[in-house]
Amino acid sequence: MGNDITILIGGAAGYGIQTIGNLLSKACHNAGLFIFSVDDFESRVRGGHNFHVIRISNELLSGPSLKLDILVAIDEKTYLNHKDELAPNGIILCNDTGDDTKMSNTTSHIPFEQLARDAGGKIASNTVAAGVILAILGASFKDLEKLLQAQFEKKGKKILALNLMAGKSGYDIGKTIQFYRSFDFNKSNHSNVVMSGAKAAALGALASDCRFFPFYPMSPGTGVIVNASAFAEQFPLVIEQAEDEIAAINMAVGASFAGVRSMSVTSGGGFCLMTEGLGLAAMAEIPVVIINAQRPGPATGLATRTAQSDLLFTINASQDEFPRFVFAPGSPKDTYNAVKKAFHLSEKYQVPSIVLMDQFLIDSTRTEPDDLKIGSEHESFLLSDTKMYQDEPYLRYKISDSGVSPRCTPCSGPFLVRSTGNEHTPEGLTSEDPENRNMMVEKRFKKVKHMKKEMKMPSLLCTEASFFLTGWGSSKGSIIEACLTLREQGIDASWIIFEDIWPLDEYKLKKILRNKKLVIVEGNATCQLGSLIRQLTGIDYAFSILKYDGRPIYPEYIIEKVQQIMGH
Amino acid sequence: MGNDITILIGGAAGYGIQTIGNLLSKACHNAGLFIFSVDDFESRVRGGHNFHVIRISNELLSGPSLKLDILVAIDEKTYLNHKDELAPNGIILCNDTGDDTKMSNTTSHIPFEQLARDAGGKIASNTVAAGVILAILGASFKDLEKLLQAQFEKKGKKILALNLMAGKSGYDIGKTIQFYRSFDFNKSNHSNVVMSGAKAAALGALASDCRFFPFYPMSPGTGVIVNASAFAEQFPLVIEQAEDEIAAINMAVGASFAGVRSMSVTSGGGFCLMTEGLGLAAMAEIPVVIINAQRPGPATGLATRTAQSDLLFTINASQDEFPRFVFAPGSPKDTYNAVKKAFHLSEKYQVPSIVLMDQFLIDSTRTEPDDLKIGSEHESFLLSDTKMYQDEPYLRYKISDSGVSPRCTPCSGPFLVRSTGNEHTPEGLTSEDPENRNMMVEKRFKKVKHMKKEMKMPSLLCTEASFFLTGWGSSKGSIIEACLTLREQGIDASWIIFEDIWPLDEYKLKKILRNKKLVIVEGNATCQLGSLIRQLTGIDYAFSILKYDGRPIYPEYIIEKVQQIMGH
Amino acid sequence: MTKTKYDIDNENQWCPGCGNFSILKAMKQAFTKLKLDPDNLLIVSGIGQAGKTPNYLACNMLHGLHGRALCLATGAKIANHNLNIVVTTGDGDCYGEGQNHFTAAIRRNIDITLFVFNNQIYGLTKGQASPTSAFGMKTKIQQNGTVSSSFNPLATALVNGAGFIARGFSGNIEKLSSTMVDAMKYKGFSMIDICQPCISFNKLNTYSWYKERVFDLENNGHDNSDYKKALEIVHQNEEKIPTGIIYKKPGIPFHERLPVLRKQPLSSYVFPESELKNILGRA
Amino acid sequence: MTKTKYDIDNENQWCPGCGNFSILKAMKQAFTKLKLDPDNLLIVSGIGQAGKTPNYLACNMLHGLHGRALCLATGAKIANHNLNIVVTTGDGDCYGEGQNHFTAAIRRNIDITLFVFNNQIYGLTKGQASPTSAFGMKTKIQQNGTVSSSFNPLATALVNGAGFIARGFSGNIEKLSSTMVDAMKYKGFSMIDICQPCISFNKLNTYSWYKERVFDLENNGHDNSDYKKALEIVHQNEEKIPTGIIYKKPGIPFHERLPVLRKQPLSSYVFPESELKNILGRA
Ligand SMILES: Cc1ncc(C[n+]2csc(CCOP(=O)(O)OP(=O)(O)O)c2C)c(N)n1
Ligand SMILES: Cc1ncc(C[n+]2csc(CCOP(=O)(O)OP(=O)(O)O)c2C)c(N)n1
Ligand code: SF4
Ligand code: SF4
Ligand SMILES: [Mg+2]
Ligand SMILES: [Mg+2]
Repeated sequence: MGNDITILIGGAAGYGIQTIGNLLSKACHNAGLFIFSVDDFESRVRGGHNFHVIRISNELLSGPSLKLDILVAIDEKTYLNHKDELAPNGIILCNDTGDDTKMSNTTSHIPFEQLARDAGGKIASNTVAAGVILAILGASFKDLEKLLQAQFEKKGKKILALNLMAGKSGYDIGKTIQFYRSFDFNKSNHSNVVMSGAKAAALGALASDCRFFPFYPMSPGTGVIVNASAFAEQFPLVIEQAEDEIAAINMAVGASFAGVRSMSVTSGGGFCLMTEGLGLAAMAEIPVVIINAQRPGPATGLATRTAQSDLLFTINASQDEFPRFVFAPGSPKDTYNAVKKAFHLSEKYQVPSIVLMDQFLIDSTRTEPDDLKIGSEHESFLLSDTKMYQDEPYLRYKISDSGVSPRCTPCSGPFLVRSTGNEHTPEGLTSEDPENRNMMVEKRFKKVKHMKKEMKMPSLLCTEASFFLTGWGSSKGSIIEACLTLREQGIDASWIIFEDIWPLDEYKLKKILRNKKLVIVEGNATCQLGSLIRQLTGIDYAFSILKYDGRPIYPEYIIEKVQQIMGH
Repeated sequence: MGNDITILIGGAAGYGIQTIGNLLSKACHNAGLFIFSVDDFESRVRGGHNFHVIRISNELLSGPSLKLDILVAIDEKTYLNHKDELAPNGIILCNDTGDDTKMSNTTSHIPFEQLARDAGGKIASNTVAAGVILAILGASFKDLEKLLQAQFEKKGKKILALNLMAGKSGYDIGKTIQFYRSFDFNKSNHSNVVMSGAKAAALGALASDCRFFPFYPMSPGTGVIVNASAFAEQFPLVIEQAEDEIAAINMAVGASFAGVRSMSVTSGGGFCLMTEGLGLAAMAEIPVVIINAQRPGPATGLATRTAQSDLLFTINASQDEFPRFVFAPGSPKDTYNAVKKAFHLSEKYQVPSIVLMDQFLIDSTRTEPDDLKIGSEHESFLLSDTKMYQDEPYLRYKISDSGVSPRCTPCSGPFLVRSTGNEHTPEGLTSEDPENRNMMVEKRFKKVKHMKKEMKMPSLLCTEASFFLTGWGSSKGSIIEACLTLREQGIDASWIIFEDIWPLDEYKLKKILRNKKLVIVEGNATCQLGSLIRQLTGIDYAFSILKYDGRPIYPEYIIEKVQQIMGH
Repeated sequence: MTKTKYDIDNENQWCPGCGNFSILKAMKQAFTKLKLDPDNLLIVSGIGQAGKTPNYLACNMLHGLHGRALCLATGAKIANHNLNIVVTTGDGDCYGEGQNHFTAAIRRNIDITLFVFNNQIYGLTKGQASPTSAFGMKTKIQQNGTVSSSFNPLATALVNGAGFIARGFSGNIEKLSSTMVDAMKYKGFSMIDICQPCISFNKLNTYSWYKERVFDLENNGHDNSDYKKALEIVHQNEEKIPTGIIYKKPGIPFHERLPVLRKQPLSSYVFPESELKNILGRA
Repeated sequence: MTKTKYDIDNENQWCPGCGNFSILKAMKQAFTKLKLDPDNLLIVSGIGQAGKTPNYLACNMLHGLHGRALCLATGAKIANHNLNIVVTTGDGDCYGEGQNHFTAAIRRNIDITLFVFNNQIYGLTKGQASPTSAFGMKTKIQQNGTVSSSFNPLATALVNGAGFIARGFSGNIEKLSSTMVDAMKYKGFSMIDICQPCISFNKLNTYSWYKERVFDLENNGHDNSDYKKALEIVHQNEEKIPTGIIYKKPGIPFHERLPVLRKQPLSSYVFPESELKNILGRA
């Protein structure tokens, strides 16, 4: 393993903790280093206890970490809550409040606020902190200067000067602090991207030619919309705040019917309100993509926290039954690809696609090699050459071998496009006839055979191992890292990670999982993936490692639990 | 088997087909006979093709039937659609329209309308039909007279006279028609009840001391509300039409919080809109009962038809996870008991209860032995003696061994009752603390162990058989009847019927199902009960008999499919 | 009935004698007057008797969920604002389940035309009270009469800035169809609340009940650009039911409020592949 | 701050300087004036900053879902109309997600008191436009400004028959608390739309922006029984913001409309076991 450290910066909301994180992450990115950063915040706008954990390495990171090499405690709470997470040889930087009882070999008191005030304003104390940290990590002041310039240029000379001064005084102090590691900030050629899941989802939608984002604000989903709206000037996009989630999904369905790809983003409570509209999309066979950004519930639960607890709800949501796609990407880059796949397959099969994300994936940022491609996902399945329908009648719900019928947009030719959420004939007229009903149910389900073939089976590290850490979605990185660490410790672990969730080919899945000792790892209390596996294959799991406190699953947590299970 | 015949009466909506059915069923009931009747109607108010099938026997009937002994075709469509369902020796009564091409040994033409007009008004032609049928069945004119008197008394002398005359002329014609069976209408002492599922559900709620029914109209759920509203004068009931389903569930939760038992009734689309409120009830631990009256979907689907396709949705509905009860009664009497149990357990465990019904169960009427009891289900679990809270603090969400905390109503003592859909402390204050979160998730799930003990395992005819017709809910009767018929044919079938659905003890269930050849019978396309069984036990089913055309599962259908499976 | 190109071979499921037949006729007349071909017309509807309407017309159709027709229509119009969109909905559909979308559509001034078949009852579900049912009206479920005062849709629309507000009566097809033509010509959100007798369930607001009360605003010299007058009219109680255009003022429709839509319909842009490549490089 | 019996030991999560603190203070003053003990008071709330309010008060609390506070409150009041129920909600909560329940509560005239903390923004979700945001206001997501005209809650309430309509301003605690007292004394549905500066996200409608515009209706001799005047007032544009009681008229609250509730609260009936047995015998 390479050079790899973790820094936690904590303080009150509104202090600008995130800005420090952004500066660090940019400095590292410019130098070709890899980061993995996580934000932890309360459901409030100012005050309280927020923190940002940034892990930095010169190699690709798959997961976050909680073994702190540097703890930056802007407030007392941060110190108290996190001092026990300090790694051996780790150091603590405390805001100097006059009280020096915490002073020790590993703890430096730094007057962040005083230095900022000296530079011209308390508001820049986060810049002081950034300066201290970058100096410790081995960056040059030039690196910091460039970043501050870029960040504060637009805000006017005064603010820029203030921040440069604050950064400098922080940097100077940082230089005096002993730390056991440093990075090479001189490298620069690289082709990495740093992205949050939120940004990746927005980009994935754009790359799929999604043009309409009707939404109703809900944490943590709103982040995707904020990211998309940054492109609203340059792209043919309409980002429309709906009056509620019911309106959002129905507006998406309406736009898609009229030929514009649409996506809505929400979280559990909003997804509840969308379930009826999901069924409409299914019945009318109108493509639509929904991101359900999970957070802990039930009900309002923990609004700004993370969970992986909507798996079975998402698969079974809405009355009666219909084919749908469900994806659960494990990283920002996976998200980009999953969203593209969601659009592509939703359009190809005329069924709804749901992408399961969560607060952890949405808000955490990481460096990944850049291979964000524009593929054929944006290519349309809408019939554009509709000349044949001048002679033969156009049947929106024509029975076909694949179950997929010719989709045209309304008013695009000399024929009528008739869609409905009632049971209907091939023409799209409502019908209560039992034979027609059977035919239509069967038509819709014919797609499933083909849909299954589009889905990736879960990935494995290796097929022979004494047990398999089995998970899905956002905990992918932590599972992989935990697994690799365990193997380094001589423990014969492998992983099984699901990213394409539904529909899966039960027979193929059974083949993969058969005779394997499964240890399910997921962010909920009832082991939903375990239930789903048993439902599909009859195969039972051996153990489960669950977490439902609203915080991400860190590799350390998995390792600890595995060791417990193994009786270590 | 006893004397057992089936009559189908079909015509346009608005004709009064249901009135004929009601008259027949009352006449039979008075005579201690048993009936099983099913209404089949389109999603329209007048016109179209509706029919009513009534099966009559001198023994208890478990299922409906479609082998017609008498076909009463008020319109042409009825004749065409149903003539092939005629049993050997069955007879047809056609409305005489002048065209006698259909005349045959088994077919009589009867001028229903003309006779009614002669009696004074076309509107009474359904009474003519009732007269004809009752005469054929062996009732005396006195029997009919009594019924008509009771039915039309309030409507004034003129209407009563008209109907008596119409009934008489029908009766006289009926007397001239040859039929191979007749019933004894002189018996009268019996203690049976005739009820629809809708009425049973309403009575069950009343017997549970439910006082508040906030609802939004939706077929087929509205029937329950119509039945409940018949008692609004005599009982402390408020039946309030909400502005939408979201309001309905939240009003129910609000009332329950304030100490009044509440129930809402809806169907799939409305249930979608209720899912978020369901989660609120769960998180705030406020009891509430919901009837989800299933109909075919997705979306609006077939609004007046039947389905058993919301099983997995109901179990998994709403974000995140929480304990809930799900029941699926198989007959009106079962419904009465299931609703009582739903209330009782919802109050006892402070979790939501859902009763899965469907259009078939809601609308069909049948005779069952009367043992509708008032038990202890209405007894309150609310703390009334709250003196202790003058000294110790009252903790609405106190951690306890069973997971159940003391429930008081607001403003009922010198303490504060604080409930919330956010994660919260024992006091009911919102909290984001991870330890508190873990404690609360675990508190809520502690209940499940106890809840499972309250649940009935599925019922079996016998434990050894060559296969088991396995189903749930409204198809119970048809499965039982099919099973008994198959056994008469020498086929070694048994049944397994689920009525208590969730949560079930997986180990007990495994014991019951192990090594049995399961043939799942249900009203959906994906075999949801089969999936659920596999999810809980890992046990796979051998075959499935599914039906998703929106019509009930008749015993004949099951038998036919079993014979296909067995290669007959 | 004379044949029109909007006729379709599909059995009508309304009760014989229902006011909806006249509204259907008025719609066909209006489309004819507007020379709108069926394949150039999109009717979006909710669930209810009114929601069935596009099933009885040759037109493009999107027949959605109960209460959500305006959302579907808004989405479709944003996607392609060249579409001619009419929404047919009921009083329960639009003012009950879907009320939040009603004011939202007004506030967006989305350029569609809304026809509310207001029979003051839930027809399709067999006669429960609707938001516009008269206070105290008895139904099968509201056995002692409704206990909510009735919703005032036109006043709600007016005070929230709607630019075209009219009332119609199914009993006057000529007048209704000409109001429909005006509504459809209006650039922005236009609505006609249409009095429609439900002969099966509403025994209070019958054809003759309406007939006795409706009067034509135009014949009474109403100036429909006068907001104050309009405000008075929408407050008029049941004894007099004004029909025709109550209020009309020009406004900027939604698709002219957004730069991206001012250029061209959203659906007609080409995929911006190269711009996208630029962005991805910098992600 | 002086101590009151409504204080509670719970960390307040609002931004320092938020207008909500003044509203909280006004509420405590009003409850004190009304001599309402905490254990005799039920506050129902939705989700949003305003929804957090009962967490900062000693009171009975039902803190529900976003948009649904009025439904919960309606249910609780129907169950036990002896309860004193106040609803605290935000402009997004009440006029956005929950708008359908707003007019429904008015139409029922359910006897509860509604305080809308109207900061013309979605506060808790970090600053998106709300239904009452000014047309054209820019936010992080509405980068070119909102494209919907704003919702007029008071006019909507008035034209739909609300019997007690007032506006308050968090910047005038005395006045606000006395309006609150009046609202809570009113028998039926009463509402105060409260101007509340959100210092974190609404940079347009700031404290001083409001301060410059608000004026007291009472000082201007407003007759709050005059519907026409009230109608004018609720139409006043942003330049002048009237505060105080705008309209007040007596009405019959929901629980007096139903015979069963006229007798006694629903929760206080005894289980009618013998009547039930009668019915079951005849089932
Ligand atoms: C979510 C949902 N709730 C309820 C229903 C049942 N439903 C169908 S139509 C209708 C009311 C129709 O009333 P209205 O809109 O006035 O139309 P009308 O039939 O009177 O024309 C209702 C409640 C539904 N289809 N979906
Ligand atoms: C169903 C649902 N949708 C969205 C949200 C997210 N949400 C929480 S508060 C809020 C808006 C708050 O705005 P407002 O009601 O004006 O209250 P404020 O915070 O401004 O006081 C939203 C959209 C939610 N909790 N539930
Ligand atoms: S129920 Fe009423 S609205 Fe519906 S079709 Fe019949 S008459 Fe018309
Ligand atoms: S975000 Fe605005 S409304 Fe919310 S607490 Fe802060 S200042 Fe108040
Ligand atoms: Mg209606
Ligand atoms: Mg707000």
